[in-house]
Amino acid sequence: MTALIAFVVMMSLAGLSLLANRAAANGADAAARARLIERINDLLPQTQCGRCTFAGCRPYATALAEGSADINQCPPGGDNTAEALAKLLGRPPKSVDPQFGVMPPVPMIAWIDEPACIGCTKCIQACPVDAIVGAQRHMHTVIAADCTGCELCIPPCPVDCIEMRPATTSATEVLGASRPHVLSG
Amino acid sequence: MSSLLLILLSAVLVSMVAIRGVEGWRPFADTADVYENAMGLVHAHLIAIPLVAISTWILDTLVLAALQLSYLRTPAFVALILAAVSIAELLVRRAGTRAPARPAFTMVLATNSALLGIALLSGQLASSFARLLLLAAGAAGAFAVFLLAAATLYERVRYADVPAPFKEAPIGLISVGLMALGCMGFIGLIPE
Amino acid sequence: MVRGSSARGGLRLEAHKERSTRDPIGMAAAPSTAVLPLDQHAGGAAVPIVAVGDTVAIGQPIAEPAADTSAWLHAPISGRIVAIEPRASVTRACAPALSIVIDNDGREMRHSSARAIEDFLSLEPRELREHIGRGGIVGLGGAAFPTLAKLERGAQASAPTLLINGAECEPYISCDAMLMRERPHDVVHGARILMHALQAQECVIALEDDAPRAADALRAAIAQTENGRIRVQVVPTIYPSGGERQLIASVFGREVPFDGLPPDIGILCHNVGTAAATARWVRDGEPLVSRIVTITGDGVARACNLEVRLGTPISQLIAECGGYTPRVERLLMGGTMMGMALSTDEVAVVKATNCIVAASALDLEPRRREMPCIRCGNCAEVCPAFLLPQQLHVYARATDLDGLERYGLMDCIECGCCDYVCPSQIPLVERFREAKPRLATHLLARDNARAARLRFEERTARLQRLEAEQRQRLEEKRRQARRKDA
Amino acid sequence: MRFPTAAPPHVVVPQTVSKVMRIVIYALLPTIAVHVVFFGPGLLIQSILAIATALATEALALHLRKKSLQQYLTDGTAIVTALLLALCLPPLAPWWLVVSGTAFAILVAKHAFGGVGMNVFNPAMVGYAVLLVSFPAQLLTWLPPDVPELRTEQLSFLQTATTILTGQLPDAFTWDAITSPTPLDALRTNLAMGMTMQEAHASPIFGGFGGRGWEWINLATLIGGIALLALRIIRWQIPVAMLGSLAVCASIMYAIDPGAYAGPVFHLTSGASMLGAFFIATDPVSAATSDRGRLIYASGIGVLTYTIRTWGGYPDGVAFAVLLMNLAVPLIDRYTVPRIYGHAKRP
Repeated sequence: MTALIAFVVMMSLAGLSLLANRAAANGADAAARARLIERINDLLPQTQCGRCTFAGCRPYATALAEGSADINQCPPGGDNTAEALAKLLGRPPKSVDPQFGVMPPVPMIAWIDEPACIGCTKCIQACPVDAIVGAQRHMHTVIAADCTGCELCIPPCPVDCIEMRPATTSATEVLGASRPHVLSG
Repeated sequence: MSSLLLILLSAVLVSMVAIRGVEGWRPFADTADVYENAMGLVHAHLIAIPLVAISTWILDTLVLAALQLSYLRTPAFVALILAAVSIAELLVRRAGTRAPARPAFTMVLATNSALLGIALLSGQLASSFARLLLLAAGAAGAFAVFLLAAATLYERVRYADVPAPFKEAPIGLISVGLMALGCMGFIGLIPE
Repeated sequence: MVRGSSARGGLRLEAHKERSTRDPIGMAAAPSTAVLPLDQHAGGAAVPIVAVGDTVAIGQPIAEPAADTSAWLHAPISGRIVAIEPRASVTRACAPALSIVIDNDGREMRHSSARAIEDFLSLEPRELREHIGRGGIVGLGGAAFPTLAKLERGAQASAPTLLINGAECEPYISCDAMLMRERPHDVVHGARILMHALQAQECVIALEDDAPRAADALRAAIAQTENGRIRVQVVPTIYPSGGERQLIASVFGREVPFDGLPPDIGILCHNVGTAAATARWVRDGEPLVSRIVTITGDGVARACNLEVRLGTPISQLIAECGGYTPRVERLLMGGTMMGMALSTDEVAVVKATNCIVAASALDLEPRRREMPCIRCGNCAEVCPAFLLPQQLHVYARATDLDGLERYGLMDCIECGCCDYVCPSQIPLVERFREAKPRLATHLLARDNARAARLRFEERTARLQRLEAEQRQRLEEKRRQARRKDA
Repeated sequence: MRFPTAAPPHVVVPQTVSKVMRIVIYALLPTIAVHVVFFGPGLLIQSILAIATALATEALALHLRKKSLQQYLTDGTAIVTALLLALCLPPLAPWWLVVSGTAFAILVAKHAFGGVGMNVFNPAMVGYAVLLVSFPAQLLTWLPPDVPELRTEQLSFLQTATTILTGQLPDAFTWDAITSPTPLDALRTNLAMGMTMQEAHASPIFGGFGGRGWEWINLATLIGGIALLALRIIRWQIPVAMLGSLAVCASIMYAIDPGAYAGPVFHLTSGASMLGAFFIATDPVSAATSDRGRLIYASGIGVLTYTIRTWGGYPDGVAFAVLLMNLAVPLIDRYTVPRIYGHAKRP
């Protein structure tokens, strides 16, 4: 009788612990993985430009989390992003590999030569961040503040009327606007 | 009392190692945010340690002792710790708290829970259930304070001008050593 | 180093204002050549509307505002435009800035087109604001923020309170105190104009308790206007109580939100000099072509306040004050706490030039060798933004941008109080100024990335939804076709 | 004319770390003087040994770390550490005690963490605690205060020096004859032996409101501390919170059972209470850095000091209390960041 009870108690305890452990393990792995992808994605510049050879920022983040990509594949993020990724992932820091592209010294955004635009909407379809507005057969315009400079709109344009121009908003302007501190103003 | 403190301190030391991330222990490792990881570990301990203490005590006194199965104590204890630790981990992960990655997290949590659980249950510390409850809460709370203090201390030392040979692990050990020195003041507070 | 009563932090500093306030405001001679940088106000640089060779008269517009925030620029002397080219300018720390250069013909011809409006109440507030903008009026406290832009922002608040800032907290600067003392009617008249332009219900003229004569003069001037909605409030002399946000806290006991501007809490703040300049433009038809400048310091023979035409070289002002003393060591534009050290005196007075300090060793207190921070917390005690400079310093040293953000680097107003009291002699302000652009770039990039990500995710969701709808329609069609077949 | 440029502000206070440390040293002089009056010249010799050791180890550490000797050796921080440690040691403690304690304080507690401004733990208290746990017997051997009722044969300066350097008393003296426990120690031992507070207080080592001698040392320290407050070298938060919480704890227990617990005045004027409140806990490097943080930090020290003194195994708890709260400082700092101007909430 005692032996039976002992057997039952032990078996149920073992079962309980195994069950809880399995659940925790599954939850833990999935949650940790999802969270890590999220955290990596948060560090990426979200240009969705595909220079990293992946189809966007999240796919690159996923590849980084799985260890199938390196931290030096994001030219728009530059060395700052590479450094942040190195810190997050505990890998040795590296600067961006120029084979994935070299960014111009100043941030560039797309600009449409409006008289030349034929209103084909191809660039609107290509823009991953909804930064181009315009209707069929009407000229299109880039919303300067929304453009991330991914250059994805340039190849589809049939009349080559899009070019990259230096962006006007810069950190110094942001700084100036947030600095109303000259005394007795 | 001082042995309990010693266990607490070693638990903190081991936990710090886990939080900082040791190569091979972290498939999805992130080494940044020592404090957030410490917080996750603290939450898990706050659940697991009282759970281990209480469930073991209940099983021990109400089931095993009543049924004269005391020889099953050790295997039952092991099973209960595994269950309690897993439950704690599940709860922490579900709540979305940041915590160190497996297996470091589980191993540290299980080891600490086992050590503290044994320390609480053995000896004359837990003479009654109420006292056990108090002790378990106290141990978990003390662990929380010490671990969080060690984590923030690590963040401060990281930016200090520590001489090269002392960087990282050595200064961590010195810090924990001095922490232990401070804890020596507790000697004699409660007679063993 | 005593705390203020209504606003925390700050320093009690030696004022050093006695020397320059002994004589009444003098008139500086018109310069033989005036150099007028086009970027002498906050925002976009003005665009010239004259060409080289043109003849201009005093008060004639010579540059118009660029788009967005900008301001008009008028000729301060009559004569010929001899160049529009980059010249060394205080607006760029003595590096060249595009400037209009006028040669004085000495005839003091006045431009006639400006109208003097005696009864400003006859104008609609909006009309009046636009008129003020055409006078080239900018904030004369040092920021040179175009007054029109500020007024338009303030007019959006319903019945705002106008705060006229006469709290000249920085050591050495006394131009505002002298203005209030000698021309209180200009200040009060300007305040009334600004009140009408803003439809403000009340107006507070705030000044520090070390200028009692100015306060008396203002009270008398207010009494003459019989305007019950303007009052004078005296605040303790604690640096930097003249900072807009600090003054609002000290006068109204309220704080301006970190991500907002004073109009967001129904307050609009203008400098006394701005009010006086507004009065002279609206009442007398004289645009902003001159301002009062304090010339002081142990490095100059005679300290005084002068009314100076814009574009006058600083070297000429010093010469008018008897030249340098042999002890001169450093030339500052502004006070000793926030003033900029100029590398040369061959630069011109601009709208923002409130004070020139020719400093000798007596005026300066040199920095000693820097030691590590000992966390004494003196800096936190005097910080008027309630920051912990000692912690910011740690994060700035390690360029920990997250730490800098969390501890509020962007809320630092660079007043220099922390720097002043630091026993370890750490140049904190310099460190913070170096770290700010890095943090700003980081925050901007992060905000842009977050916004881009949101738009990308919305777009992805929209495309998926459209695709699903299309598939559904196709299915529907197929089903209908099948039904027809059946 | 051309001028050199410089970043603003163009004026700074002519204050330096070494000046601050010099003032702290001056403020310690009353304590040292009263200490010498009651316990003989031992402290002077201990101080000289401690300062010499501190400067030597500091120089060694700076040399190894390739730092400027001229800049850091003269900052006075090592001397303050040495003085504080010497003040905690028995006047006749053997020389190797003060030398090893000071060396440990400077090398491990200070320079391993990066030197001045970087140490997490108070170096003097680390040195003292290390000695206390390693050599408790030597550290609890105090002299009786030099008052008429307790007057024993006094050692001369030379005899004191010989005793410290050789560890041997001059022939005419025996350790048993010239040593006495500190009042805190005596009180604890006697209470543990079952005496009531009145019986314990009958001993002549207890004075008007504290221990004989000790009460005057603490008062002298209070004067030095008030001078530091007046000169704005320290802020009121730490001393007030530490002494306040110590007094509150003592008052509560005294109200519960005056026969078993000493009153607040005794606690405030015994042991290192005043030294801790004005000179040790106020070490800014190892203290919390915001005003609210300092209140929390110092209250913690007060409570822990009372706890360790009353129920712990050591006669005084200031050193351990300071170390334990030093440990919590980064955590306290994290949770006491003040609200920034214009922000509704604390970060």
